[in-house]
Amino acid sequence: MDFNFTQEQTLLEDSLRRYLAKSYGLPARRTAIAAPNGYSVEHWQAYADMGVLALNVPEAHGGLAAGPGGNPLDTLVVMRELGRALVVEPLWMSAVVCANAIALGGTDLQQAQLLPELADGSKVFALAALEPGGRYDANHVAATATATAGGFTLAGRKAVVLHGAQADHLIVSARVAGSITDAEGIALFIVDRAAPGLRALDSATVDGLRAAEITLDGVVVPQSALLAGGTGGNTGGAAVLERTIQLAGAALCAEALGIVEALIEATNEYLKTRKQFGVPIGKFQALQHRVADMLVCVEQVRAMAYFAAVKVGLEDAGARRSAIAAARATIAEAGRFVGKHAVQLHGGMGVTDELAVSHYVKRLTMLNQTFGDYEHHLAQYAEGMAA
Amino acid sequence: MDFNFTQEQTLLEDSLRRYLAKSYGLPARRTAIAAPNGYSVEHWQAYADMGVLALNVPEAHGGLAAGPGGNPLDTLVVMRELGRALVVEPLWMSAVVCANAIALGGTDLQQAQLLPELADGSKVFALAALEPGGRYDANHVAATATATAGGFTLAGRKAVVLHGAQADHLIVSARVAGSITDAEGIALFIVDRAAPGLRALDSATVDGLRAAEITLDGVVVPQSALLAGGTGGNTGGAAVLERTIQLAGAALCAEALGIVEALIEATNEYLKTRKQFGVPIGKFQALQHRVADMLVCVEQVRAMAYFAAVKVGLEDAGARRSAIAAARATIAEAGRFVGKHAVQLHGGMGVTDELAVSHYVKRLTMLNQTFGDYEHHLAQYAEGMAA
Amino acid sequence: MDLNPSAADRAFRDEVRSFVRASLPASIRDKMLHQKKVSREDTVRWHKILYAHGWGAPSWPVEYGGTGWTAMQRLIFDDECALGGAPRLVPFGHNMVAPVIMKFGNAWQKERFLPRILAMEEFWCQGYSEPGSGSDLASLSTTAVRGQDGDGAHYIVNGQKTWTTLAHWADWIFCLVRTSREGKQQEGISFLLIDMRTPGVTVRPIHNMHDIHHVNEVWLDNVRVPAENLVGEENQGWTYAKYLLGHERSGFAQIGFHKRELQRVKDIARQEMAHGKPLFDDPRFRARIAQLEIRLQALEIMGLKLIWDQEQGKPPGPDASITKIFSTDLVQAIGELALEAAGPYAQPYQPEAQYLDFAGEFAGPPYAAGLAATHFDNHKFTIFAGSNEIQRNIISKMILGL
Amino acid sequence: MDLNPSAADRAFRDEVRSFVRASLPASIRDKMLHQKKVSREDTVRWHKILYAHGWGAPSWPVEYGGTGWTAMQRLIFDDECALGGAPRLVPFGHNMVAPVIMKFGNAWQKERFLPRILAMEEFWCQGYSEPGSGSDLASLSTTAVRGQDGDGAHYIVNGQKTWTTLAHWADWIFCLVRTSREGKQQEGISFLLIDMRTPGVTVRPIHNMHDIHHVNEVWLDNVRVPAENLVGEENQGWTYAKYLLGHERSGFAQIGFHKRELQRVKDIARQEMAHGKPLFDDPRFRARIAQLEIRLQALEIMGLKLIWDQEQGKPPGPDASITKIFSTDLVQAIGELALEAAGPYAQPYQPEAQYLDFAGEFAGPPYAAGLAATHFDNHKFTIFAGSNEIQRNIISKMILGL
Repeated sequence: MDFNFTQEQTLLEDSLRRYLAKSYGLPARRTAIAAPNGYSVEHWQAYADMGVLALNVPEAHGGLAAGPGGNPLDTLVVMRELGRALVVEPLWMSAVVCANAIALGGTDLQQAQLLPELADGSKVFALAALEPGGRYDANHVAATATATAGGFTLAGRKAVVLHGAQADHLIVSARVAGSITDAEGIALFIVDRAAPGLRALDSATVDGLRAAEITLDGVVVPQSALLAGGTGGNTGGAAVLERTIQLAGAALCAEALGIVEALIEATNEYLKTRKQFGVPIGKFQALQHRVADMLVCVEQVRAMAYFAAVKVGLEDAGARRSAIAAARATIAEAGRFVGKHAVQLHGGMGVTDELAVSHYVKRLTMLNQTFGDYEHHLAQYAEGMAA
Repeated sequence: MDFNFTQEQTLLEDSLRRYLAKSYGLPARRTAIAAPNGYSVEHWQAYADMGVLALNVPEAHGGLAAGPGGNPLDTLVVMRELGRALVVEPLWMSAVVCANAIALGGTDLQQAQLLPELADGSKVFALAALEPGGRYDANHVAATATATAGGFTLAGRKAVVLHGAQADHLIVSARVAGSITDAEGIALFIVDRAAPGLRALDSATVDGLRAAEITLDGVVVPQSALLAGGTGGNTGGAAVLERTIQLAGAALCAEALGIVEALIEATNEYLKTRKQFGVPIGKFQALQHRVADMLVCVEQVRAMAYFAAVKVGLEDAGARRSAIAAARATIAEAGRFVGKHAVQLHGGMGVTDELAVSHYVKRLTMLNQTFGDYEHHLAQYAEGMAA
Repeated sequence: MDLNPSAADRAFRDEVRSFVRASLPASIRDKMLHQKKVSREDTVRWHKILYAHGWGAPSWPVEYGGTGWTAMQRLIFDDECALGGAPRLVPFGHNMVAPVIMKFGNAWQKERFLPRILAMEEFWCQGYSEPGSGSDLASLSTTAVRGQDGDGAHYIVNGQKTWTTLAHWADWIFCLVRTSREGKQQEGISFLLIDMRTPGVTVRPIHNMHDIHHVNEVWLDNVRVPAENLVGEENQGWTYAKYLLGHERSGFAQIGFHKRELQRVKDIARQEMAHGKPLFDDPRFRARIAQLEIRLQALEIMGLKLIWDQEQGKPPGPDASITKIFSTDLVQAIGELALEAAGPYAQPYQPEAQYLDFAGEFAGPPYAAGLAATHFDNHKFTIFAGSNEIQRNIISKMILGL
Repeated sequence: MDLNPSAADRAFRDEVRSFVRASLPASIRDKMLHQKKVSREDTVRWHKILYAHGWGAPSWPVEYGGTGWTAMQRLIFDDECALGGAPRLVPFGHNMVAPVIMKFGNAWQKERFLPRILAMEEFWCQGYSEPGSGSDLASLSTTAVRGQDGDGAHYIVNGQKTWTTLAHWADWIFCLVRTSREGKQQEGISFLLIDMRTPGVTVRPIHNMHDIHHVNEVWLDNVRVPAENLVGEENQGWTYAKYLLGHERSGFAQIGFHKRELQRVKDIARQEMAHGKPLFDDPRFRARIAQLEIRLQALEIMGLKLIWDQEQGKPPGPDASITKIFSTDLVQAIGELALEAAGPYAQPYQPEAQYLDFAGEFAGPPYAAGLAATHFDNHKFTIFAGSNEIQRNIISKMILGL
């Protein structure tokens, strides 16, 4: 047992935190959000320079990961800082979600072609997995991939693809066989976002990101676009997808940890400075006890963020599924408590967009509806629970 | 709209409260529990003398009710006082549950034979409806009633029959047709507790009552034992049973109201008198706010106890079912909060059997597992909920 | 006891429902029912429609042109308006300053202000909170100094109000101001009516956590207010403020509003598919809706009881505070569930789609478009109008007395 | 970071598990696993079995005959004992008074007391709380007056202790007593060891809310205590008491205990039939079990972190209090769910069936027989050992510092 982070991880954390503390206040964030693609190209380059885009890219392809699946603990360290700073750049989507999908599902050749550009930030990737009417079920794939002489033709719709309209490449799940919701028959394809027949309806998201509704109308991709290495292949996409989404989920837990830590710090600071009835409001025992209850929740989030990062590497698929479901359910429930009461204890200021607290709460709320919400994860855990 | 009780109801409440305050403290209650049949015959007679055993007996048969189904508001007034005083006599079982079952299901002749003795307290009745393995489903009836020349032969088992071993007569549900859990084919029989073939395994209950496991092994009853008036009949028992259990449930809501009112009063009193750190502990804001949250729950219980008493008289079976389910679910959830925190705020004293608080909490807990618990009622409400 | 409405109440409900159905402009109704932005014009228009029908001031006595309705009728009216998609009547004029003017104002003030409130010719806002005085209202520091010049007696007002709801729509503001620093804080407060067009009054928007402009800062910089705008006596304003707070204690239940929002959750859940079935048919999701509907049922009874007690002339107990806590928690629980019902589609946010005339393409199902803005805005309810913590103080003070 | 146990820890777990399986008498195990009453003899017997194996004092250093285990090993030991059905080691001797004697006692005291604690020859209890001093421990008023007579120096002790767990089984009690009224309350307290057989010591049972005799009142009426039984210096007892409280901060998680109790819920839910299926297969009931199992998972990590921090020598933070709150709330939630799982059969209570040798007929399924007694008894956990309110004070003090 060891709760310490490695020296490298601590260094990474320090440098990222320092960078973000210096250059990523709320005004900078607003500027990033207002930029044409919804994020700051300068910050993006800085992340690339710090190497954080390469964490989930295997060493063989210019990254820092020992192998496919990356290093979830490094990812935890990074995502926690991103949460704390409310970063809107597509780091999670490109450098965690898609890096893992490519490393898990791609051939060596595909990895060699795609990952260096991902790792150095020159290309941005986004995963287009969910579909309208499918909620959080990644196996709900109505989109089709029809084999042609030289490759495939894709048709269908993809829902709420975060950064989908800003990405250079999309990883698209489409069905080569089977019927909707079958795990069998799902394949993953690398699709150029500018490909003819691909339309992206871009919008903002509640929490300052961008999301796109993707329509695929006879999009032609070559055979080489099929992610076919690892456990992938032309019908094994479901397994790659599941593992990718689990790694994504562990990363969201870490982001949530950064957020709830920041929320409790902001709340404590507010309670110490805001005065009413002649004293700092933190003198009021009812508020003190609320903070204590919030801290009980923060510690749950911390425990389960660590847990997720450690257990997402398990080989046993069932154990991995349960662990991630447990972590994400905890984070949704405990996070909601922290967010709600952070707003409440900030009083009127808590419901303005002036302080960070409301932005944290919005991100925390939406993060818990990304790739599955509380009920989804609880049901998944319950299903696999030992009798 | 009118939230007032009638003058008669207020008088009834006053006299019952005065009587119980005078003669039904915890020591008297302990004595009653220790009595051979688990309750006080003297108190029982007093209730009879006050007329409270006759509330659900139709006027035509010597009672005070306008018709079958009694007057749930009178019952509310009485049950609230019984809750407040933690009464262990089988008033609810005999004078509410069974009086209603007989009035709803019995012929005029049967009512004329049975109800006067019920109303004057000379005979005690108990409903034997649930079965082992059936949990709260009153339609789970494996017990059989086989028609014979002169009547029926009963066989089967009945579970957790409150006061079952002390009652003079049991009202037993048994199946004349259909298979387990069918609503059709259930009939109700009046059975002499001393009948050959009827065995009662008597035990205490957690909350100071008595319960019996009833075994029916070829118990012979005459044709006249079949409750066959009203909506009863030899296969219509399920409807009588459902309505009876709804009336019973509304009465339990009222009992819960009496309990939570008593708990909040006791807690307030304790907070005002118990001193720590040189002040009454009620000076501590965290405890003040807890009391406020408890009171929010008490008001929910009050609202839904009133609601249940009013709505249990509805003719529309679906609306009635939903209303009672809503009330009982509220009372289970809000009652649990009040009980738990009443103990907590009493500190060490709360977990002794010296103060009434622990006895209230035990009764409140068990009352919410009588004829259905929180999950049961929530599911029932959800099932019938309009889209 | 009888919790069923009387025949007269039922008839009244039918009457209000028919009226709303017939008279509420469809565009306003659709904005409300589909969570679209409602303008000042919409609000004023609806109020004027009510006024034309004689319903401009549901809580006023007949002598002032009010309806003379019972509390029960007012509840029915509020419910039916909410369910029918009418904007909530902005309370600052007819329901807040008007009762104070009726009770403590002079004849001139009654004549000058009340008819225009009734006819919605003048839009009011409330100047209570200040940056340093939220829960601790009596510590307010906006000053009003009495003087006299060629134009007559007046006050010069300096200070800042905050969280001023709809100040950017308002013609007038009623303010608590400090006219004395002697004695207890409460004893130096006066109640002043200020024309928003007076020089020195500046309104600055405060943006809420999700793209809604509802509240403002109001800066008062050497604002000259005629002394005739003082309500009642100088330094007695705290008494009037408390009267105002106690006046409408039955409005917290908001049953119609909750019903409308819970119905929205059901409508979404019927349309969302989960594992091949409507989400509404998922036993766990349906149970969560049921939990809230049951709480709403309890709230309805609590709200009725509050009204009943008020009508019976019972002195106020902790019930209003209890109802406030319970009702505002329920708002947020319903909002959370609505977001969850929408699933991934809770995330996209299209500012243009918040307007009824949006002709573009929705990112997701149209019902999802306004959920987040509404839910995040609803976080204010547990904070404003006496935070739920202040309500708990009030409750425990009343029952513990410590 | 690595949350997986080391190979050595895994081997140690196997060793403990095998030992418990082989050495714990079946009758004791069955009592624990089936919620039957455990006697003093059972408790002492198990402790002596451990002692014979060299495991009499899991938390002691080797020099005193302890195991010298790491905190992780102690956790594993506690877990495996709980899961295997061993009675919890009564902590008052080996885990509470012993560390104080080791740290502050003199050579005679170490030699006199420690070996008998280790060998379970003397059973200890704790004399802290008094009727007037619960959460406010320092206000205690039991007095000890020093004197001298023909038999030497001694204290005469008068007062009353309460909530004294297992005083009716104990040979010795360690007491906080007041030896001075000067200065702050905390400065006049001493730490005294008292033989329970001394004349003037009277134990009176306090019955808990459901038929369990666990705690007592201990009356001290002119009890003569040899001065050699004073630990450390007079009036320094508060320091020793705080040392004791801080000594074992890793014991709150109680993972093995929770796992055993949650397994009980599952076992019941597999056997209970609801609508023709095992209750365990009801999606809503199963989700409720899952909620608790997930909380238990988080608690396990929190407990491991607590130990890790302790082993790394980190100064105590709010984590122990957080864990205490979370763990004790979980106990009660599990108990509630167990009762619900049993359905109507939660109600019957057969006192005789609380004994393992019960040969009568169970009113319901045997698994239901002890649920209520256990659940109601568990209400004490959120109150004792520093109520959860006191824990919240500690947490907020640590992080807010106000």
